Amino acid sequence: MDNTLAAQTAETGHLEHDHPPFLRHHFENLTQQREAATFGMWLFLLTEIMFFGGMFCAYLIYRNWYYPAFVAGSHSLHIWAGTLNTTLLIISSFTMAMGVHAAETRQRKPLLRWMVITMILGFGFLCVKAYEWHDEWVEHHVPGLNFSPEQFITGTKAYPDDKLPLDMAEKTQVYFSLYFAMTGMHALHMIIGISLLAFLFVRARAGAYTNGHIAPIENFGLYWHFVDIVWIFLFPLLYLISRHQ
Amino acid sequence: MDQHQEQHHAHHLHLPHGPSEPTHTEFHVVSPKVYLLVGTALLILTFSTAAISYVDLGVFNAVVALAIACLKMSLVVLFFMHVKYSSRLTKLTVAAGFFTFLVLITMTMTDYISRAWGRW
Amino acid sequence: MSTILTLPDQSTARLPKVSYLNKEYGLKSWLLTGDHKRIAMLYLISITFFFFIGGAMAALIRLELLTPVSDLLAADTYNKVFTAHGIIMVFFFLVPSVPATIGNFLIPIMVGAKDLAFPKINLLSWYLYVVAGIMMICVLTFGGVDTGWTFTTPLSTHYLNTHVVTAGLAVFVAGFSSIFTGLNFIVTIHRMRAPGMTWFRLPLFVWSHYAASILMVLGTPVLAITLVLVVLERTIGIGVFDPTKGGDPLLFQHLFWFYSHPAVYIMILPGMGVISEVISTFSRKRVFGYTAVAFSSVAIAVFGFFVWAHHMFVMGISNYSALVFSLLTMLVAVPSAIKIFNWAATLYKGSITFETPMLYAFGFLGLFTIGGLTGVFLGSLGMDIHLTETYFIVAHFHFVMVGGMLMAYLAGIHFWWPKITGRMYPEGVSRLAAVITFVGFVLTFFPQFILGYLGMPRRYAAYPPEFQVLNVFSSAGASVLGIGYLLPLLYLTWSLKYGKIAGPNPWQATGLEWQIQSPPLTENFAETPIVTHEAYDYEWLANKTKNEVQTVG
Amino acid sequence: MHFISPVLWQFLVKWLTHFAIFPPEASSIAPYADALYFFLILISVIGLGAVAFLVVYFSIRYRQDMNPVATQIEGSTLLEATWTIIPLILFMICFVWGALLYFRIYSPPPNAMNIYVVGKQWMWKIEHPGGQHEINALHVPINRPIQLTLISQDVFHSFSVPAFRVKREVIPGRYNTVWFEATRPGVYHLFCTQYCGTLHSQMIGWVYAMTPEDYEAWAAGSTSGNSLAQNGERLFASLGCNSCHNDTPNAHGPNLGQVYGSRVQLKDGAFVTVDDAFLRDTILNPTLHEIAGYAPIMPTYQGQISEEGLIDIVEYIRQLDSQYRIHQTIDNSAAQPIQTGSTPAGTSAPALPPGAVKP
Repeated sequence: MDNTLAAQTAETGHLEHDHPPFLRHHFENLTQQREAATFGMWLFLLTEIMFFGGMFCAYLIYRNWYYPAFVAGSHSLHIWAGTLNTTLLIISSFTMAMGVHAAETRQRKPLLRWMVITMILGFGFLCVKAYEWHDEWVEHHVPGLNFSPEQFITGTKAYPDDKLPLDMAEKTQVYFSLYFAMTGMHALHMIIGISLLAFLFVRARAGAYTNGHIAPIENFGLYWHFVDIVWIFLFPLLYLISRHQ
Repeated sequence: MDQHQEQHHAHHLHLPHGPSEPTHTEFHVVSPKVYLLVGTALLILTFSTAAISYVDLGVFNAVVALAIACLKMSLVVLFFMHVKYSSRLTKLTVAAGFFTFLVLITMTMTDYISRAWGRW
Repeated sequence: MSTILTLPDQSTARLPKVSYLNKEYGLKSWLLTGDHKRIAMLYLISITFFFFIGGAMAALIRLELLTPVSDLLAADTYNKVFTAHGIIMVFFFLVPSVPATIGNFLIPIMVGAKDLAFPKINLLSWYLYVVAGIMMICVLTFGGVDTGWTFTTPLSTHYLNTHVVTAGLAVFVAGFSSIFTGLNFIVTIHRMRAPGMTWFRLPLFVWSHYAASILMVLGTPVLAITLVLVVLERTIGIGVFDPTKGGDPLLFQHLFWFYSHPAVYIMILPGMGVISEVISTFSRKRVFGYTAVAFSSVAIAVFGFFVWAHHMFVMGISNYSALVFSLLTMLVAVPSAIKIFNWAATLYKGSITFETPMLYAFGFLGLFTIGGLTGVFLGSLGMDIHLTETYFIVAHFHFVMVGGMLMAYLAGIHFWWPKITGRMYPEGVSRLAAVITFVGFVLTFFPQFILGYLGMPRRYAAYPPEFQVLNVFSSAGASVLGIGYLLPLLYLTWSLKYGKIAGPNPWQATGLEWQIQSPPLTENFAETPIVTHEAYDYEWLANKTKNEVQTVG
Repeated sequence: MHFISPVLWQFLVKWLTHFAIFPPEASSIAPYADALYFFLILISVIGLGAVAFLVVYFSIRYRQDMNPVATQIEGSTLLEATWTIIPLILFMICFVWGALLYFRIYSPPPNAMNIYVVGKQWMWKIEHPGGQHEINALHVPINRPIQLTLISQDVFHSFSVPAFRVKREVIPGRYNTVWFEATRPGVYHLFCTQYCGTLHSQMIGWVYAMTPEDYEAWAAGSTSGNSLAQNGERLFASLGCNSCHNDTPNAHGPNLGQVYGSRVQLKDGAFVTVDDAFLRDTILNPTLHEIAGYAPIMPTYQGQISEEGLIDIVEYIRQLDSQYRIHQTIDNSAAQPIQTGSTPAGTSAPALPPGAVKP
């Protein structure tokens, strides 16, 4: 370094910290590393907001246009499944938060326990979702593949009064297009989440995240909570449209 | 909290890590009690939003449903995601996300809403 | 002509023994590297590759348009060629051009960090780019795609039988590569600055990359979800944009342009950063109105999100909404004007020399001014009706993207070439290339403004014969332009081995990157620098040099 | 040149005879558009001139040979304000001027003659109310405002006549409109300017602007016999529309006489103006536009009528209040055995106020 700032370089910086193995070489210290990781995760969640935002925007427009179709479409979903899934996800968010807490307090066993519970709850969510999708397939509600507006013309089982004229019944396709796109993308995020969690679990069993290096667990927690938040909005928007009718 | 921040800075005073700006995170460990409380509140809100949807409130059904969803989101963001205890930068980041999302929605809606007004 | 170029004595000068280039050897050390400089080089190579593919497509387009009839290329081939040109140039060249190469190389050094915050994500970003690129090459190999780069529904979803899905997914993946670059930059600029490097000591290059990164992070996901919906609509037949199922095809336009308008700022802002550095260095003067230039970048980024519907003025959006978007479009033009005038004022009382980067920067100033002002034509509602979808718009965005961004990119490549490689490019031939590029560019694209006002529609394989003269001018210009782009490829490659040894600071520039060896060490700085001066502080540089001389003496 | 190369000479002659740098000004809008265009060019020349002057002057005056040592200048708030505010004012002028022009181009005068345009891959189908059908050609009289009602049958197209300085996207599922008034007889290009697939560049045609006399002669010579409204009337009857829309006291549907251009009240209380787009949409999506006072029993005709058929019906309903329509129907009714038993709405008693509740 022939022509550098060496003259002005701080004498500190390299001296006194004890280089834990997980401190990456380009960070000055752990605080900086952890701050960078958290901030990066938040920025990634920002992109996720906009990713789902495009679909929420479409939802808002079509709900205004085709309100009766959205009501009928919503009525054809199982509210018990939606509520159960919301409950599962919220509990899994809680268990994940507890997992992060366990990592923060460096307790390996509780961390592993909370991770397993979170994984099971997430898997339970996907099972319920799969059941619902199967149901919709049987009922011919999948746009493009086997859609038929029949049920919305004659009235659904739960809401026999939901009789739409043909043109509006056809518009339930828009509702179901958005339903499958939104829940599909959400489920994809859940699957990615569970896979990541499984990976983290293996590392955590070896004691990776209870030695003060909690950023991966913390960031995964942020991701998991974000996926929960998306569902918190999907639930009223898709399942709870005008249930009283 | 201020005190805590000071301690944090004092602790790292000898380490040069970027220019000092009031955006640095202090890492706050939230007590499990808070998580339990928040989780319970979220569950209660979930059941109540499902129940309220069976009550005819007119246009307010959608408003209430969204308000409850926003409340739930705030709880998750503030406590589960630690934003309440995070730096201003994190808060700003979250706000920027919602702001851009609102720009997308409102600016698109200017078109869709005013289309119904007719030509001029 | 006088020059500020100060090179070490060539008879004794050697490249540094250890640098990022020779610290490790072997393909693996490059393909698995975490070093932002090596990743920048990987990007540089892949981007150059795609630039010349896109350029070849442009050459085919111009050759076809030499005659009014569709003779060289059949109509469907022509459509595939201009689609490939658009997709490759936008998503595989312009969006990553300056940020992923020069930006990737320089941002950590400029803020005084050892690397970007997330080296692995940086590498992942390049791999995503490569995957997307391979998908795009596959699309081209197996028959192409003819949607136009805009993927307009319902044409793309229901009426074409080409590889729309693969092309859409390629753009989707490339989008994530861009998101990761932007995310890395934002975190690095916020969290990795060296002690003393306050926000207002950052070079303007960093500011403009910060603004562009915000757009990348917030805009790109909307494009991603839009393309996902297009793919789902095409494969399983959902009905979000399909008018026969009740969807609104205009919604696709809204969502697509919500990204694709900010995308032009993603493309141009980093270029503006390069221009700030180059003009300051070659006029030996701090950038006039630093804060104004810095904040105008941020203003462009913020306002950039409010103007997308000006791409849809004739499409049948509501007239009220058109008014709002036109007004906001006029507002976003102001920050660009501020920048232009500040750059011009930077020259005032400077001590100006005319090395190649400066020539490119002058080219940028002229062409970008024309590009920006013709943007006002298109933002002005009534005028847009006649001009949109014609060659006027083609000329406009080429003036901004090629005349602006590509000029800035070449300015940057030449300016930092000694830093990147440790060797100088040949000055004489590169000045010639800069002039050729400028002349070729004007000859290619200026006639297209006239063609546009005459009403020649874009994306036409055949056109009425009265447009031929101007098209011949344009094609002739394109061949000159082609030479202008091939020359740098040749002499820059030549200079890798035969260029003069540059030394750490051939331009006597003030940036942190010029205070370290060329090419830099893997960890950039031997010791974390402490910054005590503002950006473009030439007095600090002069004092420092004097001190060194004294110490050595 | 011709003794150097005859081929080159031939090209040169061909080029120069086909050369243009400015499109013909052939509509009443064109001068307004061109005025704005020249104003914008003026601003651009001033702006570019200012930048070029500064750059060139400074480059000469302050080149290193002349000025070896630069003077460091921080900046100047006053100057920043100057070059913020002056461009802002200029851009605002461009905005207001452009908006006024936009008003002019996209607000058809009420007395405009309506012509329907259907775009499909890759042709323009033009339907005149008098029953003249054209493909890739549009005959219009000069000095008369012409409104085009545009719709696409498949993908996005864009209807552009550069000589008239008008352009409008032709999109599927919705009517868009544009208008112009040709001022100079002649033949002008008609382009599709939105990329629409393989033969996009073949989706071109000609606009023939004719003197009113020539136009009359052309119209008389090219009619297919039945006007659009007459076709529409037949379609109206054969689809059974008149079983509800028949203006009898027990009618299930609103009377359609004089409905065009009126404001009707919808179920949700909103008022809408009945125009072509509204009529088309109510036929296809009646549930979206339930009229106050009527049971929502109208079936959808989605998939049963072509775009041309819809145009016929829309034109029929549009004509239902004019003298033209009444005379035509009476004249033709004898000659048209297809006419069904029930009274066509147009010939019946005066309509109730639109949206009013039937007793």
